[in-house]
Amino acid sequence: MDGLDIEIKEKTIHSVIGPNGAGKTTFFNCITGFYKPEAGEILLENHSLVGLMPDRIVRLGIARTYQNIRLFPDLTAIENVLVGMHAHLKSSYLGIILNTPFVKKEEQEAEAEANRLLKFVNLETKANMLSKHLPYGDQRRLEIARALATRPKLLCLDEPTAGMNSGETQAMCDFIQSLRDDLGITIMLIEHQMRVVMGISEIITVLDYGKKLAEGTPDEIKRNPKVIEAYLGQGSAAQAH
Amino acid sequence: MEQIRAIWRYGIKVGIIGGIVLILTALIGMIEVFTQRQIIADVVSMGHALYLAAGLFICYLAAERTTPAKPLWIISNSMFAGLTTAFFLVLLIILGRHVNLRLMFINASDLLLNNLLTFGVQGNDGLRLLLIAGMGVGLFTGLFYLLPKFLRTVILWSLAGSAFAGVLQELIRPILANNFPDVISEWLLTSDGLTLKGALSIFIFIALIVISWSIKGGGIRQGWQGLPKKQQSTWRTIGTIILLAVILIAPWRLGLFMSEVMTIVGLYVLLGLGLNIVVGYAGLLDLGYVAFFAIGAYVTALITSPEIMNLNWSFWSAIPFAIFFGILAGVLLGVPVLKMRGDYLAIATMGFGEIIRLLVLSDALRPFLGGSQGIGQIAKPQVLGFVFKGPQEIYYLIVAGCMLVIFVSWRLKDSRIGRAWKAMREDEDVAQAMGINLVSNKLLAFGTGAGFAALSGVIFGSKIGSIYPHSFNIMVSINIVCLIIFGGIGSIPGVIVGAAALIGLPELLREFAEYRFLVYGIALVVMMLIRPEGLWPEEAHKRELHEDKTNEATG
Amino acid sequence: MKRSLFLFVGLFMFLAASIVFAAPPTDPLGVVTIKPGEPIHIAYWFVTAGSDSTLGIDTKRGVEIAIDDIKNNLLGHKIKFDGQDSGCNAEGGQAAATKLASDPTIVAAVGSNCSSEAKPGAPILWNAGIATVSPSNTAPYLTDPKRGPTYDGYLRTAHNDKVQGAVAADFAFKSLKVKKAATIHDGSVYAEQLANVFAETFKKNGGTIVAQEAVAPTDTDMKPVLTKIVTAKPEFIYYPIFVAAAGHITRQVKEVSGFEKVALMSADGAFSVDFYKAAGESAVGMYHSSPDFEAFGKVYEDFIQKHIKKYGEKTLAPFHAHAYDAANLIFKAIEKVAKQEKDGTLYIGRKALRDALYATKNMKGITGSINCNQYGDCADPRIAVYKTSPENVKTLVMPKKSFWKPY
Amino acid sequence: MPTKFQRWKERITATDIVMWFIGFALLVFIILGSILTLRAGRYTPVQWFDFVIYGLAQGSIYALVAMGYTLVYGVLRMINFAHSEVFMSGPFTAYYVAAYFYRSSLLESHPVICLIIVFIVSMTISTLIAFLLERIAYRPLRNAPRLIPLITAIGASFTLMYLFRGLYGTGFQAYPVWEIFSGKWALFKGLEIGKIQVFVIFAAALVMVALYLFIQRTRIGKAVRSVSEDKEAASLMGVDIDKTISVTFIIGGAAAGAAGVLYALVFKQVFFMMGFIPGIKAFTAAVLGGIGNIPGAMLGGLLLGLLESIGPALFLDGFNIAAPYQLKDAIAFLVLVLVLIFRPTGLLGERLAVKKA
Repeated sequence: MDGLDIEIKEKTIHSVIGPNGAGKTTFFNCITGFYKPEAGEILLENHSLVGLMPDRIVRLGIARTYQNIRLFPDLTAIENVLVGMHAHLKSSYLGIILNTPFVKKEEQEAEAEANRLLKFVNLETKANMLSKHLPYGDQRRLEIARALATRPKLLCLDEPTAGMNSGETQAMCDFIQSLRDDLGITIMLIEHQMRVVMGISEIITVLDYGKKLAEGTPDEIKRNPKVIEAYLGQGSAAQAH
Repeated sequence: MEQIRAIWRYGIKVGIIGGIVLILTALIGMIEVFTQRQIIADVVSMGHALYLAAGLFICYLAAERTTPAKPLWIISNSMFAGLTTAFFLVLLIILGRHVNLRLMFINASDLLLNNLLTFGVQGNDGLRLLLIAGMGVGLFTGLFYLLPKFLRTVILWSLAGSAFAGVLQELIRPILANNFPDVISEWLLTSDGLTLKGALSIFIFIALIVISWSIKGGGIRQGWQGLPKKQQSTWRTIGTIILLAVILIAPWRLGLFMSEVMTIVGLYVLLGLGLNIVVGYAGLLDLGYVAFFAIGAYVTALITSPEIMNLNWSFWSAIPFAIFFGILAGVLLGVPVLKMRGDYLAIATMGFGEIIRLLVLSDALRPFLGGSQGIGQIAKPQVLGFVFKGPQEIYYLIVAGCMLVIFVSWRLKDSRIGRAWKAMREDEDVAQAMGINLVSNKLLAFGTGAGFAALSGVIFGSKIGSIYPHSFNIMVSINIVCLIIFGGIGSIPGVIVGAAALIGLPELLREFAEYRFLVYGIALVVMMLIRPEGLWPEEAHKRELHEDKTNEATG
Repeated sequence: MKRSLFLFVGLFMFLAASIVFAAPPTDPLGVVTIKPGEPIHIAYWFVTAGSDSTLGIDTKRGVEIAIDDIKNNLLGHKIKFDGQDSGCNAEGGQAAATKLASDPTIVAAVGSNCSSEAKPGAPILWNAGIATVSPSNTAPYLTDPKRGPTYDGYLRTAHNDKVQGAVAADFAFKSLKVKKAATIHDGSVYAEQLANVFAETFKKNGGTIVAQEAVAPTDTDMKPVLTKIVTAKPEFIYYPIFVAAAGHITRQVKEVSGFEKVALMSADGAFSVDFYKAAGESAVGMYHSSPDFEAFGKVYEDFIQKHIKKYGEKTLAPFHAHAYDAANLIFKAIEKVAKQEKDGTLYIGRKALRDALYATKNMKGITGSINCNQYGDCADPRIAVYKTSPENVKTLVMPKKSFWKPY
Repeated sequence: MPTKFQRWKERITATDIVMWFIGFALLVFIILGSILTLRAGRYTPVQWFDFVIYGLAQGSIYALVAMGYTLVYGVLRMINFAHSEVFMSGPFTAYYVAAYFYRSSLLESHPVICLIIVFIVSMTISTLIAFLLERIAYRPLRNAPRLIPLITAIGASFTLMYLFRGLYGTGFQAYPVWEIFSGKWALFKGLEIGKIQVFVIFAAALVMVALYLFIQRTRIGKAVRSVSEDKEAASLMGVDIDKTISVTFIIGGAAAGAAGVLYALVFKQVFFMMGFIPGIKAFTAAVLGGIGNIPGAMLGGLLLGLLESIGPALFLDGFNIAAPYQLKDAIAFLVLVLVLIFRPTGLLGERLAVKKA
């Protein structure tokens, strides 16, 4: 990636699109601290994120999901969500062993909140199922619930509708919008399906080979000649193979 | 035609495998050594029982695999399996007559080949008898297989139970002598093996239990579920109290040796629960876990023994020091391996274990740690003049330790920290992306595990009285890893069951020396193949299974 | 009805017995009663599994041959010989001893193999009144005057390291007249002790120890450590370790330049035909300290023949002969103290048996003349030094004549 | 903007400092020890040369065994604990062939042919054991969680060890001497080199190069590599996974069988536990070099051999520590930990970050 400059405004739904290998996921990995950019700066509300460990970044308010769902397969649904709340719980080691009133109260509250989140993603009946046994769509939503449990300011969704049929996709779009509307979370979205992107985003950034190709509202992007070329170019490249 | 092919596929092929297995069993000397020991006095020796059981098992496999399961096919396949197996043994015997097999296979003695394998009949008559016996066993097994499943289960359980009683006779004897009038012991046992009537009564006794359980068992279970919640919990409390009482009086009822075994199992439960936190919860494969055990034991030795440091403090004062140093070592050794994963971690930790052992063994540190002569005269625990001397007293100390550690593990398991560990186990990267600080949580896991091991080491050192570096070799670490997976990884009762199975049983079977390691190895392989989740898997799986069932019931 | 009959018969027999012997057999530690047809139970606690199992199996076979030699008949009773694996570590010794201690039929025990087993194990056995004779423990501590009363039931037919190490040092200094020696041990209780005793005595004699090294019993490549030793220029290397590692060292000494003239010496732990197999021709000219069995050579050869016939292989480790002697020591003591009824019932007093064991004097064993002192050291203290000739290696026969004797 | 100091504080944790401190302390210890030893000047250059040769001979055996571990790790991602028994089974069985040759004087008249036959027997047995091991114990567990096959492997290791103990006995057997390998060749200036060491190093190198080329050049080798890179993709490309894994075990088994004979030629003694320690060492070597990586296994094996041979003399002698060679394994493991601190995936291992995104 090279010379990328993206600004994400609060409480927007901001999509990042681009052909395969354009560096979208790499961009996510940089934001969430898995990769360290060689140069440059990532700021969250003026706080530099470069070089911080991923767990610190989560605490600062960025959460993510994964393109190829990465839940904790042998934990139950509710445990997955509770793990997401880890950073905001304060039970100490000794407190846990002695089961102090504080720990008890905190656990109860955490469980209540986890159940609330599960309800929010319509999984309240499946709280005790191992996440690896959940159907695909449920797993996607559970992953989002887990990300929400970290109480993020910015939520990065990596292809949330991958592998879904149109009905499911629509439901997911509505759900994403409700996240922003109801919870007031800023959302950054990587997406492949143009229909989804155009439908829900307020701002779109187009990446190609790690560079920013264009940025703007969906309408602007649709008309941008560079974007059209990049996508056609990719298509013709594919034919050449 | 079809039937001939089936005979080849299910009968002869199984028979070939069976033949090879039986030849190996004979050549490693198991049959010969075990014939010296009687299961039923003057009727069946253990060697013969093993020999027959192997034959029966092979034929049973052949019968079970047969498709389609027509009675005639089953019997013919089973007979052919038996015949083929016998044929292989005949080949071995003939070979043994022409070549001195003993130049290579030291257990291929004349006695084995020309007497034991042919049921005491020598010469070519013996070979004929062997072939006939093979077919006979096959026929018997085939017919047995055709019995209704219920009957088969009952007979198998009862047979297994009687055989088990025969194998463990040395243990049963003192227990009977301790708790029951001599009549029972005389009825069941002779000085060498069960009596025939004793074996029969055990057989009938188990058969009755199995039958009554299968008739009434379902009803009892339903009745239990039908009980109101409150009543259930009262019964549970009563059950717990009975269990506690049994645990408390056990050493005095079961005698010296069983207490010793229970203390050893208890030490491994402590170790297993500690490693369960590191491997089972946090998913960090630690093959050098014995290091912390050694540290616990050596700190105790240094503090309480008049040798070397000559501090002569009491056992109790050693506990906090040992645990402190154990945890410290756990954290310090944890730091360098923080970034390693999977098998790199395993080998690095194994290296630590070896380094600690080599250091305590070394001449260089001999003035401080005793070298190969170890440290002796470690203090026994004392309370108000009461000395925890033998295994029957130390047992209570270990039970107390186990309870403490079980309690801590159980509290941690479903807490914030336990969840963080499990998340790390499942996927380290994602766990970090969910706000879990890998460094502190890994170190917490290492430290907790090391603390438990150090506690185990304290009791171990005091129990043995003198410690040597030899006791802390890598096999201990490997054993602990095996037992927690054998029992069910991440599961607290699993650790206890695993320790009982993998430490307790070999301990009980000490007199079988080498063969117990062979059996240990086979048991590990077979267990992982047929039941990889372990004997008593983690609750989450069961909880879910249970829920699946209720869902089905309602839906 | 039946019961009272038994009682009556029992009473009668008791009376009969008290007429035969002036007093009924009593013993402060209890009496083992062996009814007619029942065997005399003698148990072993040897290391029969794992990496040190050659030691245990070797000694176990020694006892088995001793039983064969008395035709499995002691005072008209068979001998039941079984036992426990003691693992060659302290915890194994403790567990095995506990299992033996919980079996009241056991009259006496043979074991342990490793000194680390005996340290926790012997007191447990003695607490149950079982005397034990070890064929292979050599650590001085076990028969030290300060060992305490908990070890009262412990004896051994293996020699104390103190004797053997000193003989080796005297031999090196006085006979070979070397002034600079090096020692190698393998981290076992046995070898380390011997090496230390050797070093102390050698220094006391006026020599210098130029290097004290250690290897692991599982090591195979000894050339680096030998190269290190060669820089200290010793004239004599003493490595009282076991066959496998001693074989490696002996072979590899010749491959390290600078050791052309060094004299090599090992102890009874590596004095066996197996060692010749392991070391090959490099063993020629090397010295071993070992019990002086010149007078008993024939018996020992018979023993070896029986062993090969029975087990299909040669002896595995150096202590089978000690085990044979240990077994005979027990048999003799039982014969001495057992009180026998006319019908064959035996009474063996535990304390009496122990005292009889300790009182053994001038018993002819295959390791020499067995004399037990008040602390349980029974081995013939006469240690001789043997030198290996080319014939020994070629024909795989142990040297018959000793090379040097300290007395 | 945050100050430079604050940025540092947020990014460097205490554990990092401790870790680097431990790493550097070890490094300083090693370097200091080496300097002290070299300044004391106890060893002549010839002796240093000897150390290197001994280390290389031992190391090349480790490397051969390590290849088996690393190959299996590549395709199955598991520590094949039972590989040490594969290593033991071949030479232990071939001993009986060698002993027969010795008794019948064939060994004297046709040493080379005998040697070749012994190699063939050993490699066949080891290969067979490795093949059966995979079929019986590992294949049914293809998709099990990581620790399950590890335990199976430990169990299989026990089973094989005690099976062979039962068959051939507890004691060790000593390989006969091949006269062609005894003695030394004199190089210049008093440098000498044992024939057997030369043979071992060359034979091991030959086997390793052959295996490497086999893996790199042949179709089967390519299949093995593709499976170890990505099993799913390989199977989509039409590679028969089961067959490839079997082939991998066969190759690893053959290498172990050859290594076993070399071991037996150098050290003479074979017995049922002979595989345990070399097995652990070889796996350590594989990890040192970066597990799954074939040149890494070779490098790791040689390095480990060298460390064991030179390490105690070089690092510890200067401190005048008693019996430094008792600590040679400790030195080897310390260096392993040191390497892994700075390179968590071994010397030639892949970087972790690219694992999966």
